[in-house]
Amino acid sequence: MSRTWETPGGVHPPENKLQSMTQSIGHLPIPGTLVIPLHQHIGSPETVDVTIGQTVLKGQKLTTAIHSDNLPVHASTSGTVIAIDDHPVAHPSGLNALCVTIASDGKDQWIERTGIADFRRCGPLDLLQIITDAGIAGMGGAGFPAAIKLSPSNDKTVDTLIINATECEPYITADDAAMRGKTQDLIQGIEVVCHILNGPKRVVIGIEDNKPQAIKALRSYVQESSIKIVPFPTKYPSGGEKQLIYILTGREVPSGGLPIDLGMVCLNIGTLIAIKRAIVDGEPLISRITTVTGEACGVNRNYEVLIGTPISHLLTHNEFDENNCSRLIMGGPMMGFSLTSTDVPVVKTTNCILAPSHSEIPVDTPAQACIRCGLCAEACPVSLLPQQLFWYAQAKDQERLEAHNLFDCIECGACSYVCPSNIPLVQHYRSSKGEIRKANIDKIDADNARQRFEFRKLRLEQADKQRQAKREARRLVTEQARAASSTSQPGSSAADIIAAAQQRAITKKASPDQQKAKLERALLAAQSRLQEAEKRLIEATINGSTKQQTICSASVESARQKVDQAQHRLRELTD
Amino acid sequence: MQEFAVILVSSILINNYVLVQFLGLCPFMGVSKKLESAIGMSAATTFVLTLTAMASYIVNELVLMPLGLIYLRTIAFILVIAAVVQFTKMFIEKTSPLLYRVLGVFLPLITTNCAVLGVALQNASKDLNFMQSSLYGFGAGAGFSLVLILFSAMRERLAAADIPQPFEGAAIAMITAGLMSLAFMGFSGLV
Amino acid sequence: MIIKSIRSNSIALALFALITAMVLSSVDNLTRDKIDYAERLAAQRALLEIVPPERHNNDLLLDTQPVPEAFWPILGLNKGGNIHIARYNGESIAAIIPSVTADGYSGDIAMIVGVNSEGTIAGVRVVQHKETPGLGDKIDLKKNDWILAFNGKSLSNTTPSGWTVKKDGGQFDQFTGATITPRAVINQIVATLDYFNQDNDRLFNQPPTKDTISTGQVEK
Amino acid sequence: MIDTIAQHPMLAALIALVSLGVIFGGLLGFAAEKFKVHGDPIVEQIDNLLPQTQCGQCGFPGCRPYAQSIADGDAINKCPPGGQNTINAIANLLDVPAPALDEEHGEEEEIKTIAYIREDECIGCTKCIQACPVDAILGAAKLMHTVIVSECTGCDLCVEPCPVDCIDMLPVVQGIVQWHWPTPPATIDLIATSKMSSQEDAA
Amino acid sequence: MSDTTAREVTENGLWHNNPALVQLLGLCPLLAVSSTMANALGLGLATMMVLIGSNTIVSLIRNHVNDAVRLPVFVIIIATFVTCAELLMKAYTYDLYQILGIFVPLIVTNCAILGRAEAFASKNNVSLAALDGFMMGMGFLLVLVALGAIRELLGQGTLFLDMHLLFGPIAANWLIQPFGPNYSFLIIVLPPGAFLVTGLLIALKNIIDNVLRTRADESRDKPIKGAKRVRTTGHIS
Amino acid sequence: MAFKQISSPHGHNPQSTSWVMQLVLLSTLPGFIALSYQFGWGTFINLIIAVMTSLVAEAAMLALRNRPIAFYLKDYSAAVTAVLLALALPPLASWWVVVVGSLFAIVVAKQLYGGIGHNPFNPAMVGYVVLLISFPIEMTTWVTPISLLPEGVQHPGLWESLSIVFAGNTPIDGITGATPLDVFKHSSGLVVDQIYHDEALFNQASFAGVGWEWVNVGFLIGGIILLKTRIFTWHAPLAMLGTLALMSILFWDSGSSASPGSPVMHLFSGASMMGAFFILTDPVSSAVSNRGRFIYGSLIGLLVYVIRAWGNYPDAVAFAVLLGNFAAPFIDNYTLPRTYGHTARRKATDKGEDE
Ligand SMILES: Cc1cc2nc3c(=O)[nH]c(=O)nc-3n(C[C@H](O)[C@H](O)[C@H](O)COP(=O)(O)O)c2cc1C
Ligand SMILES: Cc1cc2nc3c(=O)[nH]c(=O)nc-3n(C[C@H](O)[C@H](O)[C@H](O)COP(=O)(O)O)c2cc1C
Ligand SMILES: Cc1cc2nc3c(=O)[nH]c(=O)nc-3n(C[C@H](O)[C@H](O)[C@H](O)COP(=O)(O)O)c2cc1C
Ligand SMILES: Cc1cc2nc3c(=O)[nH]c(=O)nc-3n(C[C@H](O)[C@H](O)[C@H](O)CO)c2cc1C
Ligand code: SF4
Ligand code: SF4
Ligand code: SF4
Ligand code: SF4
Ligand code: FES
Repeated sequence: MSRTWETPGGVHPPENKLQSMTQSIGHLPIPGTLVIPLHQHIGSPETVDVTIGQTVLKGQKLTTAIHSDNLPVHASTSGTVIAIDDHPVAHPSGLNALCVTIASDGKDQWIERTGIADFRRCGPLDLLQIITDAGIAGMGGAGFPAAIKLSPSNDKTVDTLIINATECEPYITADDAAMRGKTQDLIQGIEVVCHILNGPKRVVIGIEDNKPQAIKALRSYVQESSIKIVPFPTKYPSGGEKQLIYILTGREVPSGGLPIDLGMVCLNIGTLIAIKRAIVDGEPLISRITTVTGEACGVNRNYEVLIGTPISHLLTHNEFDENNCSRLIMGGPMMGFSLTSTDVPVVKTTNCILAPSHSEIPVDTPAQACIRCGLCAEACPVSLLPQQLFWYAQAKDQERLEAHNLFDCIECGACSYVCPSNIPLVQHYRSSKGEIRKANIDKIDADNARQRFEFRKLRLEQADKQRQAKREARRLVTEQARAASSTSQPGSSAADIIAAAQQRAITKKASPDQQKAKLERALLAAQSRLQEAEKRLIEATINGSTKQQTICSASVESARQKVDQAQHRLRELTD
Repeated sequence: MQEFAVILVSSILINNYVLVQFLGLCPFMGVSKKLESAIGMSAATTFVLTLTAMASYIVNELVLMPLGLIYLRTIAFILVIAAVVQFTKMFIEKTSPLLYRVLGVFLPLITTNCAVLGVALQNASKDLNFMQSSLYGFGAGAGFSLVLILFSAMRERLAAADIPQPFEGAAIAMITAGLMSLAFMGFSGLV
Repeated sequence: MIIKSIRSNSIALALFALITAMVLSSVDNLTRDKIDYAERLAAQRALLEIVPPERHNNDLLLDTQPVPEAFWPILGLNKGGNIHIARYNGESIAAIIPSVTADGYSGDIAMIVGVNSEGTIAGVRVVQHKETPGLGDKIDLKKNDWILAFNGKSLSNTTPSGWTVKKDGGQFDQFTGATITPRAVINQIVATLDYFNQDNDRLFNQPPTKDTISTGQVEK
Repeated sequence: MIDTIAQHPMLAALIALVSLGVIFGGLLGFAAEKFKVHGDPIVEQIDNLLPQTQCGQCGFPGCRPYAQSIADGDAINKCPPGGQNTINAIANLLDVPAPALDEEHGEEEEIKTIAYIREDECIGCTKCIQACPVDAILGAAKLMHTVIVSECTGCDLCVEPCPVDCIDMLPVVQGIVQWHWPTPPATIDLIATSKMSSQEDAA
Repeated sequence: MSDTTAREVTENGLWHNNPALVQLLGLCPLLAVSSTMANALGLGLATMMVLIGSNTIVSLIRNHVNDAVRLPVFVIIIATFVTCAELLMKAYTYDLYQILGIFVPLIVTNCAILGRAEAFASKNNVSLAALDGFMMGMGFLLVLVALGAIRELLGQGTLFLDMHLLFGPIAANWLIQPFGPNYSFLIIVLPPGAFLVTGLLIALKNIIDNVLRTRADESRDKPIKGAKRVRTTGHIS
Repeated sequence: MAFKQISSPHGHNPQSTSWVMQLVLLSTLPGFIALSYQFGWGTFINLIIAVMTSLVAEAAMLALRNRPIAFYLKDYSAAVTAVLLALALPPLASWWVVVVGSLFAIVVAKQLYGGIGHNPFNPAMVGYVVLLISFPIEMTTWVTPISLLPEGVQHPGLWESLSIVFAGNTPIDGITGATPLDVFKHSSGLVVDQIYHDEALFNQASFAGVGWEWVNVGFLIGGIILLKTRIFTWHAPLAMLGTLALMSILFWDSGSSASPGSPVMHLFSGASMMGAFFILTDPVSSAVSNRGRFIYGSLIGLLVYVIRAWGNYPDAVAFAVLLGNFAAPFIDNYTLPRTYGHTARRKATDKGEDE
């Protein structure tokens, strides 16, 4: 069983993990203010439940989900809401987004918690609802709502649960620390998930062989259970979900597909611990383990950090030397993104804050030309040709980029890491992906605009024709009238005829009631279209391609707007 | 058998129509920006070349030579070519609309491709038999296709190269063709 | 509809063809003689260089004999060829023999070798070759007058060891960096002379194929 | 027969060419009738590449007429909303070199703008509705009007007709969702800027 | 098209729309017979004659042929001129004809000629069409001769070699050998050289154009941006 | 303080392009030493002239193109081109031969395409072929290997060599001669054994042809170093050598007079090893994927054999490489690797998302 497969490519950057593992998981004092971004995961936005000035308790919900892929966020400590506004958030763009700012009162007072010690009594659906309400997003990477991953879908059953304990990124030790320090929580989390999944046939913990102590800790707990611990050689990026699945099972997630297509679910250590806490202890996700490391920090250590803690708070408690810091990274050196400010708060997916010194990660030298040496292709874990992708990215040849499977690139950075010419390959790919997505959306918009323009032209033409016909009719009538008047009836003038025409026009115009009925019909239609579109979006997310997803989300967006419009007009009418 | 091989090797590699004999250069330069269109052009040209070689052989042997009208070769052959192109167009459209959609746009261009007239004239002056003529026609087409397709793949690659501005486009294409022709000189003496 | 279109187009084209045909055939008529003359002049030129007009008064182009099949291998001819005989007032004074060698650097080297009746060389010209430009192509009179060195040489006035390049101890220059081509040419000339010695009786005693004395060569 | 013809070169030429002409003309006549070209698919393809802003900056009443005009040989660099990308795409389609945008038709905008009606100032004159090529403005006579954000193409045709100037063209907000990584700067730019900054440092 | 002036026709033929350097038409003869100036001149002149002739005739008959047979008729006209040229060259400059070989009859398929017939002569009056023929032919000839001169000079170190083939015996001693008799740089004479030198000529033209353009841009007024806009939605009431 | 916005990955492994190029330069040392030992000072002089010309030409072109000169010269690629060209040229070639070759390589084949990384053809080989075609005499005058020099004759010393190269003094008779491939090609009519028996170039050789066997061994050693340091993968070189060997076995026909030579001779003569490990592996102008490089290598091996055996040129590596370069972009379109999660390999001309 413990046979492993080897992925192609991969790199071995210096690990630098020991620094932060010299001490056990630490705790920091509660910061004065916490900034909680409302949107920390993949999915649509939600409504804010709190108002400025309101006091909140630790663990209190701040938002309500209005859609099935929403996740609520919670207050990480007790205090007062002092702002709900745009604030720098943890995002590579460095842009602002809506956040709730809480001034902590230092009491750290919990709301009422109701844990379910005997979770086996509950049905999976109830447990999943608790997980959703606890705001649990995947803590290993993309931050996808965990409950959705675990939800049963009609045609797919999960027979393998894969636990991602790889932690292949250099520097990061958050999962390692959790496995050593919270082994029991982890095991319980696994049990919960197994229960939700109706007892998958296999439960595998995939772990790199550079964490012997964690392996030992796990082994002592799982000796007799059906959980397999499978260590494999250390290589970046074995922790990528798709890579891990291949390493452990020899199977590949189809391009554009999901692990569920193979009957698998892959969860991160942190996610499992959070699930345990949500179910057994009744605690929503308000804190996570984060590694603070890098030579610009005097202390390197893992902390249990409240979500919303500003990075500056973490750094000041770790003897951060700003002048010696070459860049500030959230996440590891290979996939983490640079932060432009220390005001950014910790979020659910923040597994590491890396503050390297100038000598540790120097400023990049300017890129030289690609000499097609192929080292990047040797390093690529998904067998792409990074140099060709780069070449076509420069040529802006989107067709060729897609033919070279740009969208299968997991942005792991192995190619950039080895490139002797120092080309920021991953940034090129990201930018190209963005442009392709934008082009697809633009295309949809353009088609839509064309239709509307043509429709309008048609409408105008018809109106024109009608008007012409009417004018013709009127002319006939006047002529007849003139003929008639010239002969017999001088009294009945043109004015009469016009008045008659106006009368006709008025009766033709719909009464307010009719209009209202019409609008209501329109609203109904728009709503059903919206539902339809949303259904398609979900389908596309589950088993469609990225392109399909963008298309679907665009149509959802437009359907939603149509509903809004209809509502708006209806309101106008009824007011 | 060996004779046929010799004819093919000679017309495809050694006396390549485009790179060595300088025939068919306009489509070579004009239709080589995209691999897909190059492939379409190649197929159409090869077909027409082979057919023209056959038809012009017949016209030459059965009409022009017996009547002592050799000076009318040029005009007769160009008429033959136009007819062949027209015929090909009709034939393809009838038999395979799919193929027609791919090749259709290239067909009219072939009438003024000097490789086609070149093959007819060369065959006529070389005193070949029917089989040899057809084979020369096919070989010329295959040689044209070979370099056109490879060249278009190369030009696609050059699309992203950092070429000095005055050399962008036609100039660098010419220089590339020059270097290709340089490489093809390596085939000299093969047969 | 189709019939009509076919008819009208046919008529239009036929009309053009008619005009064209008239124009062209009259131009042809006007130029035909001049072209014939020019063609003959060109065909004769190499022959006349070897046996100049003052040495003979027959039509070199027409006074020919086929090479007997037995001698094709010696002369390297695959499909045979014609020997031109030069006569002065009916008396044979020289034969111009086609000869091909395959031993050149690349491909065949085709030449014509003029041999006077007494066995000395009247002149050699390479008519076709594919030798490397700048290296082996000096056998071509346009590039180099090396080929003139054979004039007057015969198997008797030059020893067999002399009939080779200087590098091999012979009389004739090689070209810098290219010995293969001259070697091949020299060897083939020797072979041609050999052939001439074997066949000259027959060659010179045949009557002219046509009575060409009266025609004479084309005057410049 | 052949001999007699061959005896008269003039006649031979006449017969040969005329018969070729007849045959060939017939063939062509046949083809011309049989294979009349229907429609012009290239217009469709060009139209598909145009941004469909329907703004008229190209000098044509809408994108499709311009597409038609391009197919008839017009310059391909007249569409500012499409910008260089569209020009390149059309150039690629037609296999012609890509020129730069003709500035007489306008400039390419970095960020898309869309119309926004200051609703409290709107007098409900419906002029903007008439102006909008894609029916992106809602409202009834004498009632406040509003722009449907998702349908507005940003053509700004509605701005000028408004008698009270209550329509603004505002850049579309670039939030986190729309953001994507920019293309890395070219090396020579990097070196040039670093040179400049080091000169500044020195100064 | 009807508003084209003689000046435009001239500029187009010689420079802006030069058949060889810009339209890239007629490349085969351009590359094939440009190894010496004499060859280039010979073929260039023949091509020019054919262009003038065919343009004139095509323009004359432009209103009398229908669409279906338009192309074949043009081709027949061109082929007629070419055959005449061929016969005449054979009769009067036989040696040159031999050297140019197949490329004389191939003038028929010189795309530039049919291209001009189609694009210009069939839409313009006779005098303009003839002028266009002359100018396009001249443009082609000039490029061909320039190419011939460069290749001859760089490749063989000679100029005016073999001019007697064209101009008769008086030209026999025009030959110049600036680099001495032993100079040769074969690659330029061989096919690769034809491509390379043509590429360089095109680039040279681009450089000159760039200079001209920047100068013109400096002197020209800035265009009014967006001046050519129309309203797509008709007038607003 | 605001921090910089930088895309991941952060940090980089220490290999750089100039390091790669320097390694290639170093790896030519065994071959260079073998050449110098066998043929005297000529190679060294070629090297100096070529490198200087190339660097000057590169700098001049960069200046014309408005590019940062120092930044690009630092990548050593011009030096690699120059060195490989110099090693391929006949020792004691006139200075202007080397200069013209280097200029063609750097200016036409490299910089007109946009400089390093953009050239579709191998610059050094373009330079070489231009010279071979234009100056066949200079390019076919090879120096006699040391062990074949007549009694009492020696290769010219440094100064004498310099005067030959620069002043055009002709080398003393007897120190120039044909190469083994040349001799073999022109011994038509002789069976192979006889050639081996008669020709000093063969009968005094350890294997293959005198002098050349050790030059090839030198380049083989250099190539193995590069292979071990993972500068390139085995695909192209091995495919080329394999195809060459395979072809020469197929047509060996026990050494009749028509046989184009034994596998050993083909592998260890001429530029076989240098070609396989230093020329074919030029990453810029070769195919891109491993599969592609395998096909590319095989194609070149095949062409080398075909041209050597039946063509005009005794050695054909340069031509074959250029032909391979010519085919490389096409090969690239059809040799994409199978990407994770796909059932089949795709072609570059495929449209849309999948299959
Ligand atoms: C847009 C999107 C949609 C997803 N939909 C599902 C889903 O429907 N079911 C599921 O089990 N996982 C789903 N996932 C989660 C993925 O399986 C995967 O676990 C997640 O992307 C995190 O992986 P990463 O960190 O390697 O990127 C989705 C992920 C993304 C990005
Ligand atoms: C290149 C790459 C490396 C990754 N490395 C890890 C890792 O070391 N550990 C981990 O838990 N997730 C890692 N992930 C994220 C996983 O793919 C996946 O999202 C996660 O295991 C899913 O679990 P979650 O939904 O619980 O977060 C990585 C993703 C990528 C793309
Ligand atoms: C590219 C090339 C072309 C050659 N062309 C010729 C040629 O045309 N004629 C010839 O005799 N030798 C030719 N050779 C052969 C060499 O020059 C050969 O070394 C020489 O003929 C041997 O004679 P040598 O005794 O003068 O060295 C050529 C060689 C090469 C590499
Ligand atoms: C393994 C290797 C082989 C190379 N071989 C060549 C070569 O054969 N010719 C050459 O000009 N440059 C060669 N280069 C250098 C470099 O790739 C060359 O300068 C580029 O072609 C210029 O863009 C080589 C570089 C490497 C790393
Ligand atoms: S590693 Fe860098 S230089 Fe090498 S091929 Fe890949 S992108 Fe090009
Ligand atoms: S970032 Fe993409 S292309 Fe680069 S190695 Fe990773 S998966 Fe491959
Ligand atoms: S300028 Fe562009 S977007 Fe505007 S109407 Fe013309 S084609 Fe359409
Ligand atoms: S709302 Fe205004 S800017 Fe938007 S599409 Fe309509 S007219 Fe154009
Ligand atoms: S001249 Fe145009 S194809 Fe030859």
